[in-house]
Amino acid sequence: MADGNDALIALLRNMILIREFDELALNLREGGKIYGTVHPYVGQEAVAVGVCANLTDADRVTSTHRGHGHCIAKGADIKRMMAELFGRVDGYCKGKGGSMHIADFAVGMLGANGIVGGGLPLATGAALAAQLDGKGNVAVCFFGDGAVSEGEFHEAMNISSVWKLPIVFVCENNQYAANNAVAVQHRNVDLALHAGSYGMPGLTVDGNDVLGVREVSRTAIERARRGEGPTLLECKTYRWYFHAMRAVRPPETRPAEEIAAWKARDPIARMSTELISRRVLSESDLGGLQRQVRADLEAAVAFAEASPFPDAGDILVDMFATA
Amino acid sequence: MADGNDALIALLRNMILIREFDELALNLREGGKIYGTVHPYVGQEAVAVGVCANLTDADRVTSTHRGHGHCIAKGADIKRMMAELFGRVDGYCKGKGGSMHIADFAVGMLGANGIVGGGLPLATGAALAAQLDGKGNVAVCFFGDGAVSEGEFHEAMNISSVWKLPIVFVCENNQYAANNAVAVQHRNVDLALHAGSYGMPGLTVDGNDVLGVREVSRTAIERARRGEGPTLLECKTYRWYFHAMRAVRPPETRPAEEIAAWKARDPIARMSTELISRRVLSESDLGGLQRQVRADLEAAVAFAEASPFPDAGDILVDMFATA
Amino acid sequence: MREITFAQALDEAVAEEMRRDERVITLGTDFTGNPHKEFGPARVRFTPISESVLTGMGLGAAGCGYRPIVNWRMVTFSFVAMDQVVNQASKIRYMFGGQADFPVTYRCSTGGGMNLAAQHSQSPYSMWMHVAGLKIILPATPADAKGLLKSAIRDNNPVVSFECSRLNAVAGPVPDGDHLVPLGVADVKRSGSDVTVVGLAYYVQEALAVAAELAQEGISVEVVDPRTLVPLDVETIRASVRKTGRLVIVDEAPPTCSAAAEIAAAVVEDSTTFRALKSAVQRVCAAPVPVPYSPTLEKAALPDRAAIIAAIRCTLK
Amino acid sequence: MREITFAQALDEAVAEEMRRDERVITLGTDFTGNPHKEFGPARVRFTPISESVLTGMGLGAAGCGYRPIVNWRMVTFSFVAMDQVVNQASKIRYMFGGQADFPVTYRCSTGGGMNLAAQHSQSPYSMWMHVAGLKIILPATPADAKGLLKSAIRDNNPVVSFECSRLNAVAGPVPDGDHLVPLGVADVKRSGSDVTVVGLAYYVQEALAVAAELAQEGISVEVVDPRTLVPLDVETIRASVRKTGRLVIVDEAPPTCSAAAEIAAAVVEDSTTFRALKSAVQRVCAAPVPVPYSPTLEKAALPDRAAIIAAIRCTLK
Ligand SMILES: Cc1ncc(C[n+]2csc(CCOP(=O)(O)OP(=O)(O)O)c2C)c(N)n1
Ligand SMILES: Cc1ncc(C[n+]2csc(CCOP(=O)(O)OP(=O)(O)O)c2C)c(N)n1
Ligand SMILES: [Mg+2]
Ligand SMILES: [Mg+2]
Repeated sequence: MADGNDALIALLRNMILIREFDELALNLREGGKIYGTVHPYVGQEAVAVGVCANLTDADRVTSTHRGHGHCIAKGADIKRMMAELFGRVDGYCKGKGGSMHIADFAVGMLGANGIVGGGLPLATGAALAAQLDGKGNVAVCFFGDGAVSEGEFHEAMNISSVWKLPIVFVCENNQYAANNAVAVQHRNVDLALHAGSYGMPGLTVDGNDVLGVREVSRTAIERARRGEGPTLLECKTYRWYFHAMRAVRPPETRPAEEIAAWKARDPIARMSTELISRRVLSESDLGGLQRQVRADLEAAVAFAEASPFPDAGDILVDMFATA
Repeated sequence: MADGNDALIALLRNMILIREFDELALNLREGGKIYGTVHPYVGQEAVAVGVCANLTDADRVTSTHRGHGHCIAKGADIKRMMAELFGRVDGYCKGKGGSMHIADFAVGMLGANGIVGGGLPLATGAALAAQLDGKGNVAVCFFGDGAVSEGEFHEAMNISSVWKLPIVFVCENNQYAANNAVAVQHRNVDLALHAGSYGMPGLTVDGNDVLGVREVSRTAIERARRGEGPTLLECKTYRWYFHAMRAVRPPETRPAEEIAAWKARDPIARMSTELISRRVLSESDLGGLQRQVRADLEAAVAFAEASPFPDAGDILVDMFATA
Repeated sequence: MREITFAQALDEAVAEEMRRDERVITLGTDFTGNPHKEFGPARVRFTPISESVLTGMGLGAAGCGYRPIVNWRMVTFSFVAMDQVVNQASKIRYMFGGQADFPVTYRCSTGGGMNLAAQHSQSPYSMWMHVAGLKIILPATPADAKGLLKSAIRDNNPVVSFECSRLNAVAGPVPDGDHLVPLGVADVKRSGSDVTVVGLAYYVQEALAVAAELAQEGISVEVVDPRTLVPLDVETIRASVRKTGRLVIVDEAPPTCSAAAEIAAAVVEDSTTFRALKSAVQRVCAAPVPVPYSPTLEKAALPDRAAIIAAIRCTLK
Repeated sequence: MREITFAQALDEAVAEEMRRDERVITLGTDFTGNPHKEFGPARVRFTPISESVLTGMGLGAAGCGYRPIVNWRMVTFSFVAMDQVVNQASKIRYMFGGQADFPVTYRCSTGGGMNLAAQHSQSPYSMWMHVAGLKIILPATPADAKGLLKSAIRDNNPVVSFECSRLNAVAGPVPDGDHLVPLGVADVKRSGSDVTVVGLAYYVQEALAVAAELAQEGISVEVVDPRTLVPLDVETIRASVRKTGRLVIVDEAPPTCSAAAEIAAAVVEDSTTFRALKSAVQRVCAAPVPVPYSPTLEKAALPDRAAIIAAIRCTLK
């Protein structure tokens, strides 16, 4: 495809932003500045960024417990994300949601979700809405290899296929569900295989190659836009860190060689090298990009810290919409 | 395979018994002698009989809302079944369960089930028990084409395959789930296809051919007994009547030609012809068989009618086991 | 006024709201009243048996501008979808800081009395009441059924409509035109001075029958029908108890942590009402068992008029 | 006596019962206390994330002679398995006329207070209590945790063990040896004469702290810990209320149709206890909202000592 350089740089920039956002979130959690559980997306950046590059605000996505990357890739504002992590009134959920429940309906981000598989039915509903709207918009559902074991995966796949809904099921196979390797959960570790029984295409892509992800997911998204129905897209990737942390970083339990091998396939390093070799970017441009990302994140933290905590008296606000 | 004539005749006799039992049940329901909902198994007899011919009392099955056939094929006593339909104390459930909840744990019949898909997890648990017992016993799970849309189907298939449980999933594809044709529910109407994504064999058989069902299911059951894991077996069949009835028989909504075509493939007529042509049975033997079945059913009704209704004072009995 | 059945009233509510607003769509494995004939297959969807995804789809489509009605049919079948109810539908608006509305209606039938046995004779509304974030209706007459369901469909929140099976064939007057009953307003179905009977669904009718019977011996029974379980019109119930000084609650769910328990607690935690209460509160509920099939046992499991009368007499002792 | 944490006590209960009876097996996506090291992969099963099938498998294997412990981890995750709980586990024995026993234990953690937000801060025990046919434990101390969980595993019925997360790190004395606490017996954790406070789980500790504080001003608080929610030891609670004449119930679930509602109802439906009651019952429960993430809001959502004290003073007015 013919790309402007800007589009390519934006892919790289978004991946760097996601990584730095999550590295920072881990530090902030360790420092007691933010609360609850943080699930880092580090290592998987190419998936969210590659897929969302094909979407507009009128397309909708659902995300998981590991949702920061999907939010950023879908165009959410890191200031309001950060304020949410800080539990402040200027957060996306006014401090009510925290890391696991960030949503920005205005950009079509229908929410992270603390329930494994829980976002799949919601995304299917968004796809139904898109089908009824008839404007060629689509829904994309992100979920992990672990979610493939849940019944909701199957139900969503089945009905989407029967009704030819405009949806793409993006399975981020990062090789583990918490501490269980994918082979503990599935006999076939190639999860795209599930597509066949629903009569939909199943595609597999290197989830650490942002250009590959963008291209393969475009095929699926365009198919959906044309009204030809859903696709299951498996992105093979890896999370660099632990499943989740609260006050302290938990010890690593996976084989060191495995981690090293996947780190050698860093999606960001790969895209940087690619863009530098294509002369889209110079080393110093890259440095500038990184500095800009850090500055933006500092601004986000400052924004969050300046925002007040919610007032205890507002505890009942937002419960019910007025009829 | 080398069969004694007795075994072949038993297959035919069991199918006739199931059919006559359900025809009688419909009449009894119309006559207000029994209560609640009746789901007739008429037309599908070859499935239950063919599969259960390979099982012993130490093998366990779970059934569905349409469960009379599975009960009889698994060796339940029609007297106690009938008493259950009549809501009497000598029924299998002492009148507490009725048609949708007949069970006979002594013969390995773990119960009919009013929840579509609800029996699949239970059967998977029976398979786990069989695996832990290590005696080569198996579990068999009967369910309809409709149940394939439920998440529990997928979860049970997945874990059974990962753990190589000794279980056979028997999908009775009778072309409809209530009023919805199989194509309203699934894009692929060949449901055995689902086996592939779980890495288990998927077999399809003419569900109106009792010998074929027995043979194909034997393959699957023996595989399970050898510890080689689960199989999905799809039996293509058809129910002759409405989905269910309460006080009155509901009107037919399916195409008349479709019904006629399937009735022409009556599993009982087919097996009768086969046995007569093989000279295992004469026409008059067949008549004798039918008379015997009717006499047995009359005795069952007499047994049921002689049994008292449960005492209202026993309402709390059977709630909790003593610790 | 026109007399129609409870079931017809519900069908009319759906049809009128679908006519009124084309964003109203409906999903289910089957429908009464043939809405697909009038509204077509895009808006009336026959579904696979997949309650969990349907429940979440309704919610998701609601968040994207539609007003889905998801019909679980029996409440029993909603339990496979409970994650989408408890973890998603009830929490989604608040958890996301009110940034979107979710106007979805979930419908299902409830109740025993028809020999359908344990799995198909459930009345577990209190489980939904406990989960903060769902509105809940439970009508007892055709007029309330129509008016409440229409209000539910127009409400901008997830609303669960529990529809008592034993009422389906009951006929009653229903006002013509755009008949709406607001959510959250109880109805004093009969006024009285000696004892308050709060009945739910089918047992509103039974309470009224008992009230008529006891009137002949000079016992004046006030019958209150909450109609909406969330928000529960506690004030109307408390006011009635302050007037009569006695309270009986009748429902066919088992008593433990039930709507009946909630009504009892709501009454005795208010000082003025507590002081007005002259005798112990009586709950007339189902036996704490899965509803049995056999007629003799089912009758023993569920409340009946004799039990209501006995409870009323007990409060008058 | 040895002091161990609540979490250790639970691990010990499982390990001891697995040693005692080889039919005890356990299923979950992860385990504390490393039982797989001692008992091996046949009896300790790491599972895919499929709570629905796990729940039914536990039940099915129980019906075939095993004694499974299914660990849902957070109660939140059990909602995807609710069909197997409500439609199968709670009904299977009665519905089948008692022909088999189903000795399965379901374990999960509950509660808020750790900024985990709406989906991961739930205490919905009352939803299980309402469903007739499940036994339920809810311990508040390490000793009760160990003794009750061991009894649960030995019980021949489905038992749900709700384990309050905020108690995990709390240490306390646990008797040596085969320490069992019977199901269905409440414990008066502190005796008093002015007011009965029934606390659940974490709030037993808080009620005790409040009792100690108020003792200094001469207010004598009796703290009752039901420990088992089904069967609920109503008699011990009623006896306490007959003595003190006042009742406060403290729990972190929202009030509607909660265990607190049930306790209030059970107290006021008994004539003698009702007559002994001197003031309105007070429920100190969570705000009726999904638990919010932000510390200021979470604190506002959940009960605290100040709220307990205010409620006690209210009953004494
Ligand atoms: C229904 C449900 N069960 C269990 C959990 C606990 N849990 C949270 S994340 C997780 C692992 C998810 O694995 P996967 O889907 O592969 O996503 P990943 O964490 O690898 O991104 C588990 C078991 C949950 N949140 N929801
Ligand atoms: C979870 C659930 N949803 C819906 C129903 C209502 N219902 C009972 S039987 C049935 C159709 C089942 O179709 P299938 O599985 O093909 O079995 P068949 O009736 O054809 O034997 C439906 C929808 C139910 N019992 N359980
Ligand atoms: Mg994963
Ligand atoms: Mg079918």
